[in-house]
Amino acid sequence: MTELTLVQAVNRGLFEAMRSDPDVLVLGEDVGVNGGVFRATEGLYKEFGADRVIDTPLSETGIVGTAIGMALYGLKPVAEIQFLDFIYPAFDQIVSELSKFRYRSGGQYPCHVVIRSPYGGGIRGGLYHSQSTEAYFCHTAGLKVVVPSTPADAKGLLLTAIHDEDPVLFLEPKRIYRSVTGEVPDGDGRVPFGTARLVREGTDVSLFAYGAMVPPTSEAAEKLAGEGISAEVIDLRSLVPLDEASVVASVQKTGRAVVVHEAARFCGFGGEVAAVLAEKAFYSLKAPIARVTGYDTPFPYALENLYLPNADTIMHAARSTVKAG
Amino acid sequence: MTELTLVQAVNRGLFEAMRSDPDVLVLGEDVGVNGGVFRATEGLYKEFGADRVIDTPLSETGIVGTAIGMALYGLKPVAEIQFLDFIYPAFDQIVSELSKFRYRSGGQYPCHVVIRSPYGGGIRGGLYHSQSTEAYFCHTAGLKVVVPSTPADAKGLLLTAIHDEDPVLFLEPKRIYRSVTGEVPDGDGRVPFGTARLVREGTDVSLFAYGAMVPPTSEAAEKLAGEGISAEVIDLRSLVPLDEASVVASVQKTGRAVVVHEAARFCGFGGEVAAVLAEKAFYSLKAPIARVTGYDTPFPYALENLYLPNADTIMHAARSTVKAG
Amino acid sequence: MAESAVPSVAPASGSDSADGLSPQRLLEAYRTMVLARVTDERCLHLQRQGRIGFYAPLQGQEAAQVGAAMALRPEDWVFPAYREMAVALLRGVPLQAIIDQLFSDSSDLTKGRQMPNHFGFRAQNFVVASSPIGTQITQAVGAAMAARLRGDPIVTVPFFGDGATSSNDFHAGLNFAGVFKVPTVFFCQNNEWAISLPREKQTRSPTLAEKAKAYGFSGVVIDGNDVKAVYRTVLDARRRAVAGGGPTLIEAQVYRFGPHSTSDDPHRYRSNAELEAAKRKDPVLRLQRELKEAHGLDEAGDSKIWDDARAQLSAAIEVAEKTPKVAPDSFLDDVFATPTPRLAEERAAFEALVREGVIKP
Amino acid sequence: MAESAVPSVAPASGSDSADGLSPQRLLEAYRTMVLARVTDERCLHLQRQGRIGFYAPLQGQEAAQVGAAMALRPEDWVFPAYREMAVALLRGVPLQAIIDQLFSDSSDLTKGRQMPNHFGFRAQNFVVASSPIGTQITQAVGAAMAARLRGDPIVTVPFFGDGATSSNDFHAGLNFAGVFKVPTVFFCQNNEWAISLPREKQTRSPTLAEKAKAYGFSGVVIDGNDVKAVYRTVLDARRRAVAGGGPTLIEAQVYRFGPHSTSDDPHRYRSNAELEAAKRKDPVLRLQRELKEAHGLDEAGDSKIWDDARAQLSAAIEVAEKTPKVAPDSFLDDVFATPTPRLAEERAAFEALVREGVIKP
Ligand SMILES: Cc1ncc(C[n+]2csc(CCOP(=O)(O)OP(=O)(O)O)c2C)c(N)n1
Ligand SMILES: Cc1ncc(C[n+]2csc(CCOP(=O)(O)OP(=O)(O)O)c2C)c(N)n1
Ligand SMILES: [Mg+2]
Ligand SMILES: [Mg+2]
Repeated sequence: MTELTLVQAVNRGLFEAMRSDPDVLVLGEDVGVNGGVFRATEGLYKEFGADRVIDTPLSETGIVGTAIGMALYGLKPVAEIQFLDFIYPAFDQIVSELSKFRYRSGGQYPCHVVIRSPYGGGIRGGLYHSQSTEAYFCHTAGLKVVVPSTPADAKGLLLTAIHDEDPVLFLEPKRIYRSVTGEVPDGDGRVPFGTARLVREGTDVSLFAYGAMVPPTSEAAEKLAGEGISAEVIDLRSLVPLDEASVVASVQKTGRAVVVHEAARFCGFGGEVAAVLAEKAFYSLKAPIARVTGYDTPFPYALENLYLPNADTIMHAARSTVKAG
Repeated sequence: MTELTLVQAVNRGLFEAMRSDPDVLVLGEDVGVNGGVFRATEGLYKEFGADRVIDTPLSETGIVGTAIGMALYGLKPVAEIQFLDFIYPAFDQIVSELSKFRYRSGGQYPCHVVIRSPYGGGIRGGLYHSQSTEAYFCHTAGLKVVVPSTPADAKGLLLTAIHDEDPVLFLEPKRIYRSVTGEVPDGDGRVPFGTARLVREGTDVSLFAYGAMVPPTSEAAEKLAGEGISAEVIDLRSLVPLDEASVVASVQKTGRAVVVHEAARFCGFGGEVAAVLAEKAFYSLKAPIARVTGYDTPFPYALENLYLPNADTIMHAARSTVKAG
Repeated sequence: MAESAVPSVAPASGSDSADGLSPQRLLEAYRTMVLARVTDERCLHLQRQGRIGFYAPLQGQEAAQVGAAMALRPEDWVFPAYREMAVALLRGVPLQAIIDQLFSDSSDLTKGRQMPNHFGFRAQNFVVASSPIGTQITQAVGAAMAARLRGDPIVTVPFFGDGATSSNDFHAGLNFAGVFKVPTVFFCQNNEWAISLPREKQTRSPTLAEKAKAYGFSGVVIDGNDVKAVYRTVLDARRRAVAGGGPTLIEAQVYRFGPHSTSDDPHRYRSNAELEAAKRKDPVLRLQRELKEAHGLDEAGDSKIWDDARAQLSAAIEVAEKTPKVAPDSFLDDVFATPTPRLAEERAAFEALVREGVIKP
Repeated sequence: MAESAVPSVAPASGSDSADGLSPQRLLEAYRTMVLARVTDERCLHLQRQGRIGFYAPLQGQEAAQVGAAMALRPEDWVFPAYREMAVALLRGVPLQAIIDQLFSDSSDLTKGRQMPNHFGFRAQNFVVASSPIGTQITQAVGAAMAARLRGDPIVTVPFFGDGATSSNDFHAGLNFAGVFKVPTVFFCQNNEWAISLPREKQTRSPTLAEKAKAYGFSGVVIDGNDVKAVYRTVLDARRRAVAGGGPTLIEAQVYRFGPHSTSDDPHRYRSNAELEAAKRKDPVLRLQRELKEAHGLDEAGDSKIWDDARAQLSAAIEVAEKTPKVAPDSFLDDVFATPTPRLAEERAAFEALVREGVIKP
């Protein structure tokens, strides 16, 4: 066990994967000599050289397109997209190609690329260094999407992603890259996909969150306990595949649900969670399902703290939900 | 009133807009000399010439990027994307630019582009001529998204789109381009955004659909009537802005809801509708909310008829919903 | 018969002196071109009869495809667009496999998932095609980087059209190839049209080949109706690439004789005169003439080649039409290596609907 | 004082004989460059002190920006990236407006929505910048097509960096410009770096300018430290464009003296020696030298220019720091021309949360 920040855990995961498997390589903008703009790839270039830690031209189309070609050939490329906000030039390759290769070839061409990308607000990044558009990717059949919120999950899910047989979008909550630290197992410590993480047990209401929304959600639960409300907190962490069983079971127990995410509400991931509950936990529900999310506006700069959910707004929603019905 | 097919109504709408406003122009692949691969722009080139009916090189990035520039300058460009499946090279321009211009400029630069695109399955088009990825765009704040299912709405919503002040994605259900005909008002006949269309009144269950799913949903309702089930059918048609009031009111009346769309289920538009209902019509709901949708796979070619919802699968879901609870 | 009309891939060097093709190999080339031509014509009919759902013909492009494919080795990777049937044949893909794909029967390697022409044949390193224009270009560059890293002395070859030069992936792919000096041979078949858009409206550069200069390497224009010129040029580019000399962009000038696809009506945008002029340079007839004039192919020998091709084709179609269709629930396979719980649930729901007679496959 | 240091846009032709700049206009150029330099340096400090949240400096690029801007007319449209402060100043944007944006105070025309440097000034036809690299390039081409259709004799000018030549929009934009012979002047400031990626790893073409040939028009390389050369070249390209001669790609070779942005540490990827060498060609000092040697600028006059700039800047900062912040609920404005019911509901919910003290602005 070592105490690491979240971004250090990502870095550690990359080192371990590259050391243990010569097929793993890293490519992206500023990932080599510079060690990544968030230092997630720090040190890799020195140890593995320019052939396996590739500084690419400024083209996300090229990064993901060539990563796909490498994967088809049998390598395990880990592509970095500098900010999730800049992934769109690669969207065609992700949506039309990466996610559909296995399917359209009748299983002849699996295509296993990991795309890592920092996402989310709270770093004074404005419209283009803050967005949380995971829903686009979750709606894309053939793609897995995971979001760690602890250092152990960061390394554990990353190693699972790199050794998975399918394409994975690995979203890193950059807001808590350095503010969250935690014990990380020294060995492999892989965390399986498709399992949610129970952060805190509770009986009155279920709070669902992921990524950088987990800390304020936990904080809210703690404070709610002081008010006599027992909130269960579940870190979804694996958005695709989603651990629906845990989500449903929690609400079958509590009867009340609040879904938290940074992304805009309309057609966001919270919609899917609500729909799953409205179908599969319907008879347990005692109150309307609440969503605490970003607003249906682009992501603002100066007022981001008003835009983003926080412990107070989460508590407020949880209280209303508990009082309702 | 004139009896037209849906694609003829689109064509008529384009003619009328271009005749009445010299700022309206059309651009895209094969839209000029060839009249569009579905003939939606037939005849425009002859009447308005190459300056206003622009055959572009094969680049959706270029089509939407230049359309944005035209709109900033004050024109009203109507860009055609040949199939919605091919919109992704323009995704960056749509998500990062078009939808955010007004906002990021503090209102200085409205950006009013209409993007027309045929979407959906049922034409033996396989993975890349069949997709319904409206949810990506609905989740993008700053963009309006509409989908007609009748010729009158096709023309009426298109004219509203062209004269709106904001960017609009206008999705055309190509499967019913020619199979659906109907009376179309000869004059302007604009249909306002944000209003759903009540297709059929009912009291036992609400069926929500849009685009090419409206005909099988109506058919299902008709047959259900024969079984003694009174189904209300609502054509959502304006996905953004959504007519939530009508959606909620219908379920407050019926107590039961089935949402139908072609797109994959996970994080699809049905999730948002279910979430709205689970929040705002919760106390009226008598049964789990059902979704009848495409599967969470890429869109298949040979077996598309098994993949797509149809009147039978919609009836089945409606019956289960009515029996439940 | 089938074997000779569909030659397996022979090593690109060796027997052919001074980078030329021996008469024997020219005859092989011709057999493949004839088979492609015959198949192409029949498929247009099959589509009209409703026996297949769609077709995109390659007539006019046979020499470019066969010439390029002959210069490659089995270990090389081909990244095709949707017109490269003759490349597949030359690389040893059985005609039956192609026909099975067009019919999406249960022998179709792509399992009925894709429209006709979107082939993928792993055994022949013929990567599965998609519809979005240009996407295979960056992928081919990535595969070449991977091959070099593994120490495999091969090239990757994306095939694409004139229209694809406007795509994002053309720009990114050629730029990465230049920067990383990648062993990729970019093979552009300029058939003068991108659906209804003529070449000169696609871009204002005088040739497509010269676009390579913008990426720091060179491009070459060749007559795509001349199978020998195509072969020599690709052989050359391949050799340079494998030796570490970097990529080449080849523009093979051809003409699309048929419609863009069976959904297209070329009379709306191009003249018959233009088509007739192009047909006077028909690559199949040109090679036929050469074989007759210089290499002793006689009428009877030639007729046999055409007849053999037709017979082989008819046999393949017959097999395809007798082959069962893909299994109804197969569209739920291959999304992931292992189905997620959600997909398992959807399969169960589908099966239940079938059992209850709601869905009637 | 303020007026002279921030000259309003003067017609590009006329007084300046033989496309040269009169001593008077050279002095104007110098004043703007000094103001930009002084502002730039101060802003790096302001960011370090936490008084602004971010900053992307332009030092080393002043002559390129000012030279280009002087050759344009007020009616022309500028499509900037995030470093074009000096262009804005030269076009008559008040320094106060720039500082207001950096502080996102309530006078900020972009209403605190964007990070510093992402300016937009409609009155000066300075289109609002975004972060994604290259997107302004196709937009500028579209605006030029629109202007031509309207009969307006203007040009559009996208500004972008060496890194942006790898973007999709560079490819599409230049291709459309070539095909439609659009009145756009593409102005690339090659400052040798795209964050940590050196120019030679961005693309293998010897110059960036020659990429224009791939699109059927011409490109020209200029010394971006020479304000007169930049001015002449842009004036020329502008004239040709307005006359229907089509687009030009200009590569102004400069050097980024500062970090990529305040989030960047250039010591990780480039040497001090390289920086020092570049600084010996400092465009501001170069013009200062010329004005002193050839146009009679004396020490006192020069000092006054620098002092005026500093004074003007301090005044603007003071105003900005006293200006109220943007209104708390303003982030809910301007999504659409008229709020949708959903947005109205979200505003009501926000206001309720504020009223109840849950959200504390
Ligand atoms: C990204 C994208 N946009 C549009 C289309 C529709 N489309 C299919 S083929 C084609 C023209 C392709 O022309 P070219 O590259 O010259 O190839 P050819 O068909 O001539 O072989 C177009 C526009 C597409 N498949 N992909
Ligand atoms: C599409 C996209 N990818 C990545 C980034 C992150 N990024 C910001 S600036 C930059 C480098 C830009 O280099 P260049 O075009 O030369 O402009 P310069 O910063 O040198 O002025 C990068 C990679 C971005 N903004 N947009
Ligand atoms: Mg072509
Ligand atoms: Mg640069």
